[in-house]
Amino acid sequence: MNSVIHTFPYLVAGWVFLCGLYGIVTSRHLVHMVVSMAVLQTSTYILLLNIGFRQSGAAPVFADLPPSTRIVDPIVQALMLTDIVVEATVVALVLAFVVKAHENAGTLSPDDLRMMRG
Amino acid sequence: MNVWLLASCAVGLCLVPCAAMCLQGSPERRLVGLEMTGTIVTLLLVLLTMGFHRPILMDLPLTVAIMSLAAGLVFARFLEKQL
Amino acid sequence: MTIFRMLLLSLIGLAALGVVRTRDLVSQVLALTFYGMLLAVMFFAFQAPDVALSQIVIGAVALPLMIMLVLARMRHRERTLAEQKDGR
Amino acid sequence: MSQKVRLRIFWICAAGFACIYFLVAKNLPPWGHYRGPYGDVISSLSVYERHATDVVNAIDYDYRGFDTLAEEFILFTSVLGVMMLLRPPERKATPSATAEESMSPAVQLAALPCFAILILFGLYMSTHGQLTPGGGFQGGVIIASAPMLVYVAEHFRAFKRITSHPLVEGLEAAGAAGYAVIGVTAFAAGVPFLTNWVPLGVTGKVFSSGTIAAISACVGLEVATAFLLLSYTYLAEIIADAGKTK
Repeated sequence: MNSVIHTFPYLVAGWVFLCGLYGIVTSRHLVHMVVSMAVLQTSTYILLLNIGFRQSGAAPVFADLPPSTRIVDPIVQALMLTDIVVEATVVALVLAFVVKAHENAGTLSPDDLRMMRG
Repeated sequence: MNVWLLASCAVGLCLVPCAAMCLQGSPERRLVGLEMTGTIVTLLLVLLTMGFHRPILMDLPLTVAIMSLAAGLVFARFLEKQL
Repeated sequence: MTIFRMLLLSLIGLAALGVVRTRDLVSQVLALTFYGMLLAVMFFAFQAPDVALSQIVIGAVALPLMIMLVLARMRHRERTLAEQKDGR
Repeated sequence: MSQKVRLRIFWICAAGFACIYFLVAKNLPPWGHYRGPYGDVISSLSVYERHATDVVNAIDYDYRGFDTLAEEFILFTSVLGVMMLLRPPERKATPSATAEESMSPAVQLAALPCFAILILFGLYMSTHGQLTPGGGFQGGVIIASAPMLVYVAEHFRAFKRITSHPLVEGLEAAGAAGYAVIGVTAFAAGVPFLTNWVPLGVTGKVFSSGTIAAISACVGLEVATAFLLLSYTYLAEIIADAGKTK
């Protein structure tokens, strides 16, 4: 039981990664693909969070804690904060490309988008 | 493990029917599930804040409460008019 | 508490599959919002309130909103094109 | 490549990935027993060194400030890219009052107090980042979601007047530049770029932790205006047509 708990959170991150990849591979619409990409990116949050987590550690805010309290790792959390904002900007830019593709090609199925072929 | 955390476990189980609502069915049905999720998540975060003995984190349930109301309005409008 | 965290993680695994398997776009955006909400709860339960906050505002509101706006724009364009075709 | 072949390749790759990933996950430090030293070092330093009680924000806006500067410019550049790609069409829109329909009074009544609360809460978030969870990024998005409520409850014109104002673009540039300028002011004090040279104040007060608070406010301004511009750019075509038809 203990060894299961020790690896299960990491496995969830891998599972979410594979889910996102599955969505991208089987997608028939570019917006669906963008959403799948967003799901894929969340796997990194889950992995980072679980790596930095500590049993019985407090949240890294010392406003109402004595400074010597045992806390979870704040560095991975700073990384995740960056990651989340960058995800939003990447999605915004990719969505602009999707709108442009829709205006120019009239379709959004990746198989029908002739202009995406080299 | 204190009584707040026990309560939050019980409220957390209420997310399962929300998942059932949000992950299948028509968009309207999902929107209803989403609104319910907003309420339950607010309650859950309040309970967890109390359970961790960190009242300073009470900003989060406040954010969820405000943002889920706003997001619910916007989503409803888009479902009705634009989509 | 550990069991609660594990249950949350399992629910997230389920929800990720659900989001990806939804084919209707509007439904998928709503499912993504739910998934973002769930992630925010998980971050909070794993003692990361800062990340949970940004996940609430971005993952559960801003991101679905942007996708919704793009969907509305594309529907609008298709509708006006159809109207123009009828008008001729 | 047909759908079936693609899916088959995916399953093979996924199986390989799953095997390798399982081995990796088994050899990671057991969950809940992270031993990384840097987190402990920073968390013991940040309250004494920077007078910031929120360690994550102290890392983001100070210890790792240069990274966050780059991240902010990623946001700036992507908004620029979206605006260039989706430039609003040049149409002579003649707005007529009949084309604009607002929502029911009930929705308006719910939305307008919500608008005020959102802006107030966003300002609170982006100025208290050094004390409690929050900060520029979160506060900015909260502020930017308020005009969406105007769009929902009122008509297109009110939304357009808020978001397409030249001031918004200027403020976005100011927010992006403000971060770099705060970094440069460190030169005046004779210390390296982005050093926290401002007097640090009393721990736990709003005016504490030096440049962290200022940078957080700048980032809030930048993010809020960036998301406003994004939402306007996505909606521009609908807004332009709504004024024209009917």
